[in-house]
Amino acid sequence: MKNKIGVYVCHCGGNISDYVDVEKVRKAVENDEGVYLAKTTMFACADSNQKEMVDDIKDQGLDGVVVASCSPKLHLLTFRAVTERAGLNKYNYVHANIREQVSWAHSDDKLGATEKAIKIVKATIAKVRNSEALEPIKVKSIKAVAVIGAGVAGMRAAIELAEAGSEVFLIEREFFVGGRVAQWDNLFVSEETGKELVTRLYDEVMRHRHVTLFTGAEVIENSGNVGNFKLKVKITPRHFKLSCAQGELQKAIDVCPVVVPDEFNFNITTRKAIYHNYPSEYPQLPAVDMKNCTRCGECEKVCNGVDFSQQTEYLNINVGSVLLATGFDPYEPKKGEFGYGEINNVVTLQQFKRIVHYCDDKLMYNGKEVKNIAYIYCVGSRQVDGENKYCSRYCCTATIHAAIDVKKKFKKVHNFHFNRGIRTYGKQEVLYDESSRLGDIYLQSFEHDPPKVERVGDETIVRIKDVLTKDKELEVVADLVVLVTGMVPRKDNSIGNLLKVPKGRDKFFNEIHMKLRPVETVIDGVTIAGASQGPKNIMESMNSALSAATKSFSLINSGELALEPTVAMVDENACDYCGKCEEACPYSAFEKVEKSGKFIVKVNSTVCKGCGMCLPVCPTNAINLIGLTDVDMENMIDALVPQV
Amino acid sequence: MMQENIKTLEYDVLVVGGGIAGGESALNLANLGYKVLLVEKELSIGGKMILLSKVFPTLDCAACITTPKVSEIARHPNITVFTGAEPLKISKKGEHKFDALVLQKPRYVDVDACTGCQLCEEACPVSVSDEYQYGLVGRKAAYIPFSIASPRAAAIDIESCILCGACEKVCPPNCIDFTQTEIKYLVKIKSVITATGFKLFDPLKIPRYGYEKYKNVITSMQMERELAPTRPFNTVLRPGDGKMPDNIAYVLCTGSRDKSVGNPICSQICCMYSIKQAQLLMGALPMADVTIYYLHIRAFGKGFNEFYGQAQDMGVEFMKGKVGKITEKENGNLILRYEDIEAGVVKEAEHDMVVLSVGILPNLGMEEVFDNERLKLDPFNFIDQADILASPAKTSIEGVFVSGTASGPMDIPDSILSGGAASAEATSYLRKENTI
Amino acid sequence: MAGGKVNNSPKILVFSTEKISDPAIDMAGLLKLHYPPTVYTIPIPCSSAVKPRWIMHALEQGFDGVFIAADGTDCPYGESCTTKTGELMRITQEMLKDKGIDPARLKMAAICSVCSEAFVKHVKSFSEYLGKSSN
Amino acid sequence: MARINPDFTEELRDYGAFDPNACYNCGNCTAVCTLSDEDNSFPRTMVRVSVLGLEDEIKSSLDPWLCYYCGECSTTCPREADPGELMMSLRRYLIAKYDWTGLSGLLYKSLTASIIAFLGLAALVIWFGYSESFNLEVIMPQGHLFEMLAIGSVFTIILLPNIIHMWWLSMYKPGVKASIGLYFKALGDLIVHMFTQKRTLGCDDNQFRWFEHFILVLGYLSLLFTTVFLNWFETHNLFIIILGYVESAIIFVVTFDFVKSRIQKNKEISKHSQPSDWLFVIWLLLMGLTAFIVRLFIDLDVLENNSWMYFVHLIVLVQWSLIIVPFGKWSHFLYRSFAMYFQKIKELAV
Amino acid sequence: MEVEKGKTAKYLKEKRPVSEQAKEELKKFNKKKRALLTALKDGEKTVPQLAKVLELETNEVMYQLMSLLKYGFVETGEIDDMDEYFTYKIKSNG
Repeated sequence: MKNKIGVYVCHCGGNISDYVDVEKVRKAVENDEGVYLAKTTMFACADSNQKEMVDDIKDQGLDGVVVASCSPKLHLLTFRAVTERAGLNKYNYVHANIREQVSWAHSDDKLGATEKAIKIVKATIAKVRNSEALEPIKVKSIKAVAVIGAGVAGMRAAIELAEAGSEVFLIEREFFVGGRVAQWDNLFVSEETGKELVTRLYDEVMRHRHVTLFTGAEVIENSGNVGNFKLKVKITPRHFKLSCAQGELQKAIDVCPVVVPDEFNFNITTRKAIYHNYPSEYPQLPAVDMKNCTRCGECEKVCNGVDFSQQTEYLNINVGSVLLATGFDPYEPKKGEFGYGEINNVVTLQQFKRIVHYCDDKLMYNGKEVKNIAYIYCVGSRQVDGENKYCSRYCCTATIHAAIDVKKKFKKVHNFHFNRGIRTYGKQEVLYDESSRLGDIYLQSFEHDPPKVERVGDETIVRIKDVLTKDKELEVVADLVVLVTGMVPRKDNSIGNLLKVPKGRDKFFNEIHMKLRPVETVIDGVTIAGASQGPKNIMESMNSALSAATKSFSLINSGELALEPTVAMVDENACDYCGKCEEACPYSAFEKVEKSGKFIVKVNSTVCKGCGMCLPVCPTNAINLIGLTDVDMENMIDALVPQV
Repeated sequence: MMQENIKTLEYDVLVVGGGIAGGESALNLANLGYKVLLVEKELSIGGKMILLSKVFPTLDCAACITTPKVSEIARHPNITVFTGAEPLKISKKGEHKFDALVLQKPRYVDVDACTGCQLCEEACPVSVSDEYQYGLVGRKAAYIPFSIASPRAAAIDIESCILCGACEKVCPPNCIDFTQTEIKYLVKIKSVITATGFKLFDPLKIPRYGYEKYKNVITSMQMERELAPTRPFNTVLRPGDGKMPDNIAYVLCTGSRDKSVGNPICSQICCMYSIKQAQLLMGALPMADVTIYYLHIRAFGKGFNEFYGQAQDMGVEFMKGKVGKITEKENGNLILRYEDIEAGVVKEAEHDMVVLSVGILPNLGMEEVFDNERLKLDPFNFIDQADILASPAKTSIEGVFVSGTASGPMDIPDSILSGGAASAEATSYLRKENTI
Repeated sequence: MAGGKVNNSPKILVFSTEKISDPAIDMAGLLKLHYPPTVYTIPIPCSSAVKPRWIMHALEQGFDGVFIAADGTDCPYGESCTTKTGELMRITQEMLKDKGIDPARLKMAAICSVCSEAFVKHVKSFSEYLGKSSN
Repeated sequence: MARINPDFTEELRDYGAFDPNACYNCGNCTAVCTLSDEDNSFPRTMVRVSVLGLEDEIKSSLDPWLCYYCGECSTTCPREADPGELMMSLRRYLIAKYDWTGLSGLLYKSLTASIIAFLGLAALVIWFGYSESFNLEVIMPQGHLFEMLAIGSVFTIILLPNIIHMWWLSMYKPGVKASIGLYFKALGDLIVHMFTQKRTLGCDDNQFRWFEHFILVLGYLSLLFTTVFLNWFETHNLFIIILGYVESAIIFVVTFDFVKSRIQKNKEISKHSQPSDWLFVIWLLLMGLTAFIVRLFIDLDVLENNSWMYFVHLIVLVQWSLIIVPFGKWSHFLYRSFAMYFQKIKELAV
Repeated sequence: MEVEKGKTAKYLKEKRPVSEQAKEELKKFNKKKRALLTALKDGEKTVPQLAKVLELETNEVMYQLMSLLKYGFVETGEIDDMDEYFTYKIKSNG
């Protein structure tokens, strides 16, 4: 029983004290059982207060500490560290959340908020009174990281991890690396092409002995945890053992009778069942698309590299940390959205980039020369009625950059930008300026009145009520309508589901804290990078990839991890082995053992995650969670119940 | 410098600038076991962020996020922090070899002994404008920069000090020491991270907005201070006469996207911080109207657009049109002249307080510090990113990396990611030394 | 806003989960979505860890209702969470019936990590229900 | 529904527009313009219709005439789109559209055409002098007669029809409903604006420029009156002689200042100069100067031996009255006054 | 050259003259401080009221008053009926 508890009630500069009478809270608890001192503080987390707490613990010999401040997600670790510095076990520290769940939630009711804060602090004191000193469970960590996705972010992270000294498994679902950037030509700022950037990174990846790249590979199972994720990887064969001899590949492609839409070119072109995305693509080994291959065997006749005997392989890899760089999907417009799928010269920005790529001296589409291009912005982003409320961040700049490229490549082109307020933030603003000066015309629609694309006779007309021209109705006859489609999370979220990575309001992977821990997830050992976390341009993806690499690496670097000791424990006397807990445990943390003549279960504490699923199923109530026992719970409940 | 006794120090990395980006870089490196010297020219680390009220789009209080990071930096065994210090010269002597000459200006206070009791502050008779409150109130010549400063120790502003000695007499640990002088260190390091941050646009360059001439025209940073937990007025008031404002205007793109003042680029954060302040103002002054005069709202980041929508739902008015000029009325209210773009008509509106949402400009100087190889700048005088797409932290000098807003406008999450990237690149650079 | 009103609203104990529903409840505060201040939250690792005896204890000691903000399918500890939490609801409600306590005083709903509005809606309507049934 | 014509700005560029496409529609120009008000908000709206190429909107607009080019919009333009210069170019464009002969447009767009016209007229005058054996006794009265005829015919054949065209484009076509009475009622405004250009005073820190302009207009009109109706070159009335000296001196002194600032480009208004701007100020300067010298030569009795001086003056005069007055920048003054007049009627009609 | 701790100001004073401007500023500050405190002794006042009494610009009063608030000489009183101006008074225990 603790009897020298220190309680600190935080003003949070006003965030709490504007709605909660913190002095009243302090007074209400200062005479609680076991409370030795109770203070209020402007900022509990400030360095000066931390110092004061350390001094208090040392000088006054506190044996338990409560800080009532913000959500524990923000500062639980901060204050645990404080107690540790003062030589007090960090599990003798308990956190009370009186900001997010009190002052902010009840800013409409100051009296009620204060009363609630008092009860919560009392409950927390009740818990700390019973708290025990605990030692973290140490486990070994494997010095290897699995990077999922070999787009530019994934490759960059892999290189960084390898250079820092980690073993890296780079796992790419497609047969080729480079992700979305490979599909892009000139890139903003450096004017390097997507292909060049991918090549550069791929060469680096290949140079590193410590990076193992798998293509056509997918993680299908995970049974481990931070420090030791046990991943099962399925590797689809590409059915090539080596490349064809010079020139024969083209022959093999030519003889293949299967013609399917080419997804790399967003279905504006076709490819064969034996294919590569573009010449010189990486890895420089073509692949056979077995979903469409008819096994006619024609290709084998002209190319000796084809090998239909290859089988799907399964590989088990163990890593200490997983870095997700799974990227994004471009938004797929609905049929009829701005004429998409109904009017034949309506395409997406991604398709448009590929069209431009395949045109040389004249910009042609559907056999007609394109002069007027209408770009319709925010398709699938910033939706007024739809679900995607977020801004896709990269599209304004990408579109303007594409428009400038087109204009420079095909002089006669006129660009019309039907936007909703251009968002070329930062230095990207210069592009907006440049395109304006080149004569591009910008038209801005009202939030609730998007432009309309109509087919009139053999003309495609885009109409808009223009914000910039006293809401005058304007129209453009467009030879090509480009829908600027934003980023959406990957449709296939199997890896996210597998690792239980939570998603945010925008359905992208969610970080723990945007500013404090922007690349870590609530799943220990799993970091996120690039556009899988939210829309980003290349530079921003690289920054997050490098940050995620650092975080993943520093986690596994020392070879040892400290795990929370708040796991399940079994009351040996109460246990009459029935096996229900074994059944309930998702981690197989229980073991049947014989002890003093009877069978009981034992908890393997390095495997137990402390989820508590076993607690309610035990018929004899023999299991408790360390740090959250029945006594703790009942004490807390008792403290919360109003004493009138 | 010839006869001076220069102390030599050795570290792995020198981080110049102790803001949130430099701090992140330093922490990451220190966590991997590298020895870091963090040099900050101000009296406290934490940069601009530590002075903010809350941060968008989560409305976390800035201090709540910054202070634990700052104390982590200050406490870390692998990090040495010099405040009130700056590098005078950095010479590259070869790969993984830099010599930096670092100047430590005297603080006239023994930082380790100071308890931050503020008795000296009370005793000091001098009152001068407080730069950490952006001139809204005064401070003493013996002062603690601000309540959550790190180190939370007093300093003497020797330019304003009258050397009366009153502070010395009251200091319990006797830590005030006027005998301190400049100290120069020769620091041998293997890599440099520049995290020198940004400076704010000076609105005096746009005389038609009347900054300083009209007392109720303030900058967004001043409003940030008025809204911060350690606010100078205890509530939001007009600095002109102490009236509680009820109709506040935000003038966006003050000094950004404006070639006529020499800054063609967008500052990337002003839209969002103005929206944030507007939301905070509506909370602090429930009766107040807030109007934001904008060109385009750059709500591009994660959760930003939703945050913008939230402000609209709260009743913040958004008016598309750049403010052309501001004039003052007898009662201190201000008349803003602008074109209501949607209506295509020039209008005038009266507000009792105007906040100029000032943009971000590069902090020049770092390019001069490198003496045998010039650090390249981009066309806007930010530090040039030599391989922006593949290695955003690399600069024109190998072994020198850039972190945060030193390379261009950025919000806090981006600065932190950039700080992480700089530390990652520095790590692999440092590791190469061992493999050679 | 009067103090009297506060004391009259039903007392609800919420079992939230550390990684999923508690962040949603935090965010409700952040977004200033108000709910009665007589709603108290105790975070636990997973909603299928709630022991029926804790619920009984709360109701017997004076709480008007118990609300389990379940992980649902988002549970980081496995898919079985939903069924397990459901099963434990069923058992507890049986127990309540046996003791002559209205089983509707125990309620459960899945609250995802961003379902702040859903949470507030649930506790408000639960509070209303409890308020009515006690009169 | 209006269709966008992105090529229009290319055409406008021939009239001197700087770079209206650079505009990002912030409205700063309109907001800083002291002449812009709730009824007439410009220049941003004009920049916008120009960029979109909405020609009908431009042709019917009187806004370009309401601008006096103080340059504030251009100096403070965040995109350096130069709205002031655009307004200037629109005025030239409008004159070209009003002018039924089409010569205005030709002369604005083509410097070669201007040079040919100027040289042609010079040759014509020299040929005429040659045919009269350069006898000043004969030629001076002829010159005097030409002045009177030129004034009358330029006005009735060119300017009057153009004004009517302007009225048709800006009043009739957009459907402004105004009674005849209103046209009389607003007449006062026409006179006042024509002689005082008082609207310039609405511009900030423009007082001196307005004064210069006002003096110049007075000087110019009275010199015209003095030479044409008081026959300055042949009179012996001392008062008239001195009056003429003063008037012509005013013209060349003031225009000299204008030329100087165009060369120095120190004011926004004088940063960009189209050939028509140069021709206007230089010819005005030459008019005043040559008239001054001619009369001086007469008074010093040296004109007989220096009859070339009179021919120089005559050439300048002919070029002025046949090119610059009907098609050049002089006509701005007339159209602007009428624009103000029409604008007033529009306001009264509402 | 050891200088006794707690008496080092004198040492520096010999090496470095105090700027005249700093002295001037201090005089001005003290004058305004006295004036403000005297004016507040007669009763709590708003910033415009103080400005009128002291014949100073309101912004100057605001700045000095807020500094005095920070230094603990004055404290904030009530807001007026129009919810516009707070009054300020001498701090009771200051």
